[in-house]
Amino acid sequence: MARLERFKPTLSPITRRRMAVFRANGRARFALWLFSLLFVLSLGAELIANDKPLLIKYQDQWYTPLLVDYPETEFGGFLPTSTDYRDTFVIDAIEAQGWMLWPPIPFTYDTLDRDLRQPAPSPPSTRHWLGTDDQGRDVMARVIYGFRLSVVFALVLTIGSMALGVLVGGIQGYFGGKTDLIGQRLTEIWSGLPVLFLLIILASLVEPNLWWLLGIMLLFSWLGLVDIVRAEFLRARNLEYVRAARALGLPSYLIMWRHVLPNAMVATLTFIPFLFTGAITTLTALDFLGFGLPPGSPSLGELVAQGKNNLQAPWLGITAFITLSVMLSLLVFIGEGLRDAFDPRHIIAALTAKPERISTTKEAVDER
Amino acid sequence: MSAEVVFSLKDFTVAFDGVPVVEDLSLQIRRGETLALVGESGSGKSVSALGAINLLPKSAEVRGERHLEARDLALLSERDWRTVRGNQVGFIFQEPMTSLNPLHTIVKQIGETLRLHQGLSGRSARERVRELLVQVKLPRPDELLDAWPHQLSGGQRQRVMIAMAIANNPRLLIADEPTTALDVTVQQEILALLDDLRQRHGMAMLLITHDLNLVRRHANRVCVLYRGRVQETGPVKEVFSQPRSDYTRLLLSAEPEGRPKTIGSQTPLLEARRLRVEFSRPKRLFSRRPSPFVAVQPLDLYLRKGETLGIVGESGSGKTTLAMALLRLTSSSGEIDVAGERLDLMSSNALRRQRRQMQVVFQDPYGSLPPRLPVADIISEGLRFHHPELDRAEIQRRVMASLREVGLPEECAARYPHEFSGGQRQRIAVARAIILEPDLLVLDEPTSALDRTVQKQLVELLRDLQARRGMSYLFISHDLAVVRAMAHRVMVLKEGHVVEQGECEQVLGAPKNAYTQALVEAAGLDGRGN
Amino acid sequence: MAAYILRRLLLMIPTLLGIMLLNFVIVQAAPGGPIDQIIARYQGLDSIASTRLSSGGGDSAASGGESRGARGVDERFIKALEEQFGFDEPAHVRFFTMLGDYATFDFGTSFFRNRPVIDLMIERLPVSISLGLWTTLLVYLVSIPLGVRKALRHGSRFDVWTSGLVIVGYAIPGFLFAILLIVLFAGGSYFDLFPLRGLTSPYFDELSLWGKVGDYFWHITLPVIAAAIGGFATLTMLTKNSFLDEIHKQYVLTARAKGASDRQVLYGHVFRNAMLIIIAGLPTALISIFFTGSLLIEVIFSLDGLGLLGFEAVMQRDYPVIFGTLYLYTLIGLLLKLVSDLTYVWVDPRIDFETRGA
Amino acid sequence: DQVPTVQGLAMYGEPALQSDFSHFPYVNPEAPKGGELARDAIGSFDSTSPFIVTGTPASGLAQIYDTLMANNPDEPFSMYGLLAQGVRLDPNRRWMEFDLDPRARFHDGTQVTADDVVFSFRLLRDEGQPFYAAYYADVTSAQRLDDDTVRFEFNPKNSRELPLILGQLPILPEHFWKDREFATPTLDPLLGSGPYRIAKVEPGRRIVYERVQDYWGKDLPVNRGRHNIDRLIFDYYRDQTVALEAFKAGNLDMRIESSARNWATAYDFPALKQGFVEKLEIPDGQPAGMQAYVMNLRRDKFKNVKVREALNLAFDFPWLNDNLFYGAYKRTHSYFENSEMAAKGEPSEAELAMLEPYRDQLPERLFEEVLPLEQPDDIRPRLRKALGLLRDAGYEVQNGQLINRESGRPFTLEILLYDAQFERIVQPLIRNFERIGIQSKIRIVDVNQYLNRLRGFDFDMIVGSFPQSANPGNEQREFWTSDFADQPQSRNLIGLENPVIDELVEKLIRADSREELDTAAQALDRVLRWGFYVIPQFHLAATRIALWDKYGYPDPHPKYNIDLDAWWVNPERADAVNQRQHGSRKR
Ligand SMILES: Nc1ncnc2c1ncn2[C@@H]1O[C@H](COP(=O)(O)OP(=O)(O)OP(=O)(O)O)[C@@H](O)[C@H]1O
Ligand SMILES: Nc1ncnc2c1ncn2[C@@H]1O[C@H](COP(=O)(O)OP(=O)(O)OP(=O)(O)O)[C@@H](O)[C@H]1O
Ligand SMILES: [Mg+2]
Ligand SMILES: [Mg+2]
Repeated sequence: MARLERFKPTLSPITRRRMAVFRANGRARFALWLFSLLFVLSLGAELIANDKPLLIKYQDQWYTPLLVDYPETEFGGFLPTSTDYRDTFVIDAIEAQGWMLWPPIPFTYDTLDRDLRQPAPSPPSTRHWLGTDDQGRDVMARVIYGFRLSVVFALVLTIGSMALGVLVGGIQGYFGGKTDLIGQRLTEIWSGLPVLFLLIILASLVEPNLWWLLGIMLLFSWLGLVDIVRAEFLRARNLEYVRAARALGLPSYLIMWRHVLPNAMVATLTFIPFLFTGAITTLTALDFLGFGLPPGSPSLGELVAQGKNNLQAPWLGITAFITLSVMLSLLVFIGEGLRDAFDPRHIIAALTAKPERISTTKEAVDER
Repeated sequence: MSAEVVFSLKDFTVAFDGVPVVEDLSLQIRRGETLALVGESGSGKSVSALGAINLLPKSAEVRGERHLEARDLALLSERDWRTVRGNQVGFIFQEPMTSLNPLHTIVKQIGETLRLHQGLSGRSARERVRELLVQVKLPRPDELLDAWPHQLSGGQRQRVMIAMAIANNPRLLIADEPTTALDVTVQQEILALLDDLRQRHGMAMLLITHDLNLVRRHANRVCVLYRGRVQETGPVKEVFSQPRSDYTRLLLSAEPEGRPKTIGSQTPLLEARRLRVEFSRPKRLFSRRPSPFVAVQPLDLYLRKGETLGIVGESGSGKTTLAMALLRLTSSSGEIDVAGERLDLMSSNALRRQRRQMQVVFQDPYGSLPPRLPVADIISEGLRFHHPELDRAEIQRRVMASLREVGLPEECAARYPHEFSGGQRQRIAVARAIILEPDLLVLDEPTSALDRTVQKQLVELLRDLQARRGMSYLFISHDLAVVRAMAHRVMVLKEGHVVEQGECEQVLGAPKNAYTQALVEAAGLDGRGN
Repeated sequence: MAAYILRRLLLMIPTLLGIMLLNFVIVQAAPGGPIDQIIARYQGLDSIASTRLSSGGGDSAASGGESRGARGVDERFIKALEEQFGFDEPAHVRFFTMLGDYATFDFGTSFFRNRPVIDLMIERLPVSISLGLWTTLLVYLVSIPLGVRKALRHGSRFDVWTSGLVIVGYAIPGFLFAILLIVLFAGGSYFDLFPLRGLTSPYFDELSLWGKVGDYFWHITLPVIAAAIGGFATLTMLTKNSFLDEIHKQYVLTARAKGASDRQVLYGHVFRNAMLIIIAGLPTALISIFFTGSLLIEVIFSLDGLGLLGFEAVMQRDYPVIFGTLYLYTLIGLLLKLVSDLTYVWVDPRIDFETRGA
Repeated sequence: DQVPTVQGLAMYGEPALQSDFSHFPYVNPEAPKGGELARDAIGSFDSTSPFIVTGTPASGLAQIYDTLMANNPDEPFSMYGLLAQGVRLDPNRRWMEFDLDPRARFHDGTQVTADDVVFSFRLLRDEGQPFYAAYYADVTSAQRLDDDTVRFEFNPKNSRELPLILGQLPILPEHFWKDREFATPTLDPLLGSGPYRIAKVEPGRRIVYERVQDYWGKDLPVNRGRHNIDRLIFDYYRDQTVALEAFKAGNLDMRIESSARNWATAYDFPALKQGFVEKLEIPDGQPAGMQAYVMNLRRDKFKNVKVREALNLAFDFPWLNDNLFYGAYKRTHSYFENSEMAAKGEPSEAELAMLEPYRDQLPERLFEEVLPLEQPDDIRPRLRKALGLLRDAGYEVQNGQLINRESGRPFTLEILLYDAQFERIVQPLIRNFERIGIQSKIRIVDVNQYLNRLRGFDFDMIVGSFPQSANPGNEQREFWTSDFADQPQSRNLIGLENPVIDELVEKLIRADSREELDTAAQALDRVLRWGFYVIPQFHLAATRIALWDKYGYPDPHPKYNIDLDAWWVNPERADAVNQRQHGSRKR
């Protein structure tokens, strides 16, 4: 309460109220914090997991392999191509006349460990914290890079499909009539396009990469939202306060944006975390069907597929599963926090000094 | 008066977020007795009533003793409550427009109480519901049985609420402003019905109202509430003849006074010709579509600049519909001219521009406020769009000013609509409309939830605005006293027809039509307040 | 309303036409056709779904068939195939022939199976319907009450752990879970309780009626669980959130004042108001569960459903089957959409589809 | 006629068994009858007709038909009379006659006649899968001489194997097919004369064969001790992993494992530990064939043999084998690996004699050095050697990239795959390519597109395979000769256009004796290997079988093939194992 009273001139009281509600939800706060931390960490993946040392001192000279490609000849080898710092020859050569500073995980997502202690997929060990996959690549490193890639992919896809889905669904539902009738038919035709074939055609024209896939997926992923948003708008446009907004003379876009949308977003908001992880799963499925990212990319989807193909190596499936569920849980909890913050009726439990088990009315508590 | 006590509160306190809105309320109601709870809008009447039967949101803190007959209400389990509410205690909500489930038909909603407590279902329930609808004087009961709430007028919905509350002959009826949306004639009949129930079944009634006439005629005792505290309680006669607290005195003396200024201009602002609104009736399977229901029979209407046209009439007579049709918020036939332009032919863009000059206060304030916007945003919305030239500080200033004008404190701005009392919400809706200073303002029952003091303040505000800005009002109300204080001319509607219209003094002073006469008489509009 | 329905029904024709045309163009434009497929068969590079979806270790390359006598396919044979499949005619002629056939509900004959497409689809209906129906039912029967309860106890410990549970369910990739179920409950390593594949036992015909019913459910249990596991989360959260949204409305208070119990309020009043969104999502959910969503489940439990049929057809470029299944999905999809639009009106009588202006 | 009637034919020389042999030497003539054998099949089936283009036929359908002669898997390629009691082969190989066994009966009791043979031949050639037409292209006529005698006449240019593969002709009942559509797939239990008949068909799910109790040929020498198991079951699964689980659960009796990884790690379940399941590795008698990374010689970058050799050097087989395959595989060196036909060491006298005429067209090393691939074991020296070769070939590394000195263009390479499973065996290779400056990448496309690109020879490198049998023949032309280099669909994936190879292939096909064949094959092998056209991968040279331990099988197994028909159910173990397998239910 005291917190509510504290006036910060820059923020409107309502924003402060929302932030207070969000902050009061420990779970959501923690989830947001953790997710941001993980994402920021994964942005610096190159510093955490890399098969190049961060810093080398060799023959009294400093080397920064992350920034500069040194040929092996620099360290007394014969290969004129980029040094493979995991090669024992190179390691011996450098350590004889200097030292190397390695990142915590001395493998990147596509490093093939040449000195596997056990055939791939090898189980977790001190060398590979989460084991290796069936090609002998470090799972931990792949998860870190895969997380980054998935989050970026999913973020763009989610935002894009949300925007498109809400826009199209909203316009259809709000205006109704011919707009709706024709718009719906067009979306139906659009959704009838054979995505798999488009991917096949795409794969024959260009080499698919993250952005191509993103583009193609973006073309279709919003379709799932349209029906729901349209339904919500169809209902909400009849409500009295929407009529009041019309009577105010507000233009349609403002009415939709400020009046209908906030009250018709339940489903859409609910779906965000799922859209997000759904995007990752889509990537998974595409990888699984072989229309996904170029080979070697650090994709969580590939990890899932490997998990299935290597039941005797449960660390693959388990890692993939845990990564996915942690990511989803964090998002869902953040989403719940946001939902509460924007719910005008939400009461900060801690402030009202009510028991944790809250329900609409006090009796609901009694009953249970 | 030694009958047993049916309901009592002692040291009853309700607080939101630690701020008490009702403090140390104590009251008792005996068998067959009516206790009137009166007081300023926002003084905590509804909250007390809801709090007594555990219907407040979880954010409210309720303390104090409450008893229904011998039972301590604070100790009831959920199971017990189920037998109490709706059965022993009937409740009429203040805002009938939003209190009905929008997706259930009338028969289903009333039938549910019967099913829950009397086990009635099927035909017998339907029969009983029909009976109740007839009792509460709902027109066309057979048709309305299967109607949805949105097809009913405000007063009709209120009567549905009443029917629901009395369906099981409760011991205690809590009626929160039960007749605000009803015209005086129906109001009388309803209260007579309730009196009858009191006498026959010994029902006790907690009547929350702003209408002191009602209190005078139908209540035994009265309790005056001001800012959450009891000012005084006692038998009606006593309190009314010898009020002890200042507030009671103020309340009693407050009456809408004065008359509107005479108008200088003759320029017509709004003119409607042969305006007609119909609603199609549902078609039964394999039968021919029945003829549509005509809510507004073809009528002509005009309104001059700076003039107020009062529209009175029976509940369900088509007042709201007429207003909506004039603003093109519902489809209608006929011609509408606004400031010399044909509104009914306007393109949607032009119409939108025109709307800045035609604002409206809806009969259902709660429903017309977007639930997820804070009040400041609600009020400033139109301003921000229609006057993009204003900066934030200026908008803020104007919002605060209009809040003050309608008698709401400034800290309201950061709250959401559901955190207000009925009367407060009504004033928010008014503030939203007047902040744009439109040429034409349609007010659909803008004072129904306000006590006399606030009512008076609002009437003065509107008249003042009219004088300064030359605004024209279309003023719909059941309260003839307010109409008289506001309107230059009056139009009386019944069943969609105009039964009488003319200068206000003339129509209300010497009504010609029988219906108008009944209306004026029932309103008790004698010379007082002049 | 009748006029609206009629208009919607009539509009289905151009919609279907548009979809068929677009698909026809795109499918033909994709590299590799049925002829390549047949050649692939000769070279042992079958692209039946299992090569894509099944596991190997990269140990051995396709051998190119038996060494003896397996040869390249000669051009004459290809010509003959082209004629047989009708590829000797220009594309637009083929398209119009197809449309003509479809108008008379003739979906043609599969290139590879030599059976009418319609037969193939009918044959696979039991699997798809079984999976779709029970999965949907299970998901809805669990998620809705759960969501309601979670809404009631929003923020409680119950809410948190059930959220955790459904989220975990969602996060498990369905096919991985299916394999897990098989290993745990149908394999030889742990509990050998359920059958591994199919819809019925080989000795199904000899069973009594109840035996048959039992056998059917015994077979369908694992696939349905696997198919449903990911479905709980969205629906549960959706139900929860829309209930949370509705539960504070004034009419809920009215219902409570009538003396209705929590259950009655929730299911009698709130449910209908909150249901709209749930209904809105249903057609898409149904279509995906029936036709595509269960592809991997079908593969893993060796069930022949429409999902697999469609996927195999795509991989094999079996055009008649591709278009047949597509036509069926689309038609059903369109009808479902109309039905769900009508349910909107039924659920919420205020909804209409008229134009709304300023 | 002077031509003697014989009971057996061999590809070269005489068949090993005398005409009065009573049974194949490896079988157990006393094998008990009964029991069943359930195996898995991956995918689906929708037809019981294996001979036509359309439909996916079920597994095991050959069991319901008798052929004219039966193969002895213990010899490289010898056929003995089955439906045919006796055979007469023209010494000039212009014609051949079969004497049918008058006892031969279809399952419905009708006699198998010469008409059926002629009918089957024409039907398969004209309406069957196109390979029949190709297979029997050199047969000019088939005619019935009398009820029990058929005569085939051959084109003079026929290959050596033609008489033997005619013996493989399945015989279909004319009366049965007369009024049926042959070219449309069916699911009916078709009529044959073989040791099994179709007992139950559940399309896409399972097919069950049952032993024909009064099989007409059960006492024939080629059949004695074989066809012991009463019911053969093929259960269809869509997924290997699930099939493996089915085996573990006891729903399947036997499983052939193709993945080294699974063989090493996945067979670890209670029944195996309790001794109910055994794991067999049966050595393979067949040549392993060549599975390899195939270079497309139509591309300029591979034209230089030094480049090809350098690429060969970059393949690190030991790492692959140890880390991905649990050491299960052997490196493939030869195109005829695992057979007498593989070249070894320095060229032999006979080989030299055959190669001498082409000395000027062949690399000098071929005659002087031992075969390649006996390289340093360690990868670094190999890479150094590779770099040297590339330098000789006109390339050099600039800024970490291999550049052609003349054109200034970098050496890039794309490996085309259709199955993501291969990625793991290609990634390590690519890494090594990169270390010598070759920019390389993997491209995975779907099968259709893969085929499309193969058809246009639009690839740098693929993972391909050249399977070999113990008796190489005509197919060698398609693999290696110029005629096929530009023919779409051809199996000359490399794009070889080398006159020497063309001639060696002809020599191989025309070989008249086993020795001659071997020499020709060795010479061909040697020339191919010195050309470094492919980077050979690995082979197993054994079949991995996991088995519920209730079967008896020949010991030793026949040399050239595993003959499952000679297996039997061991009645002593059967009960216990069955009990463990299905407990109370299933099947
Ligand atoms: N949910 C809430 N949160 C915070 N304050 C509230 C809430 N509900 C009501 N209030 C405040 O409590 C006070 C009493 O409200 P109540 O509804 O009882 O007024 P009332 O006497 O019924 O007035 P009216 O005659 O206008 O209906 C008001 O000032 C109102 O703003
Ligand atoms: N959407 C609708 N469908 C069918 N009938 C309707 C609809 N809206 C209103 N009506 C009917 O039209 C009549 C006029 O309603 P209206 O709301 O205009 O009455 P009113 O004069 O404003 O009454 P009140 O004073 O009670 O608010 C009523 O009988 C009502 O039942
Ligand atoms: Mg109130
Ligand atoms: Mg009204």
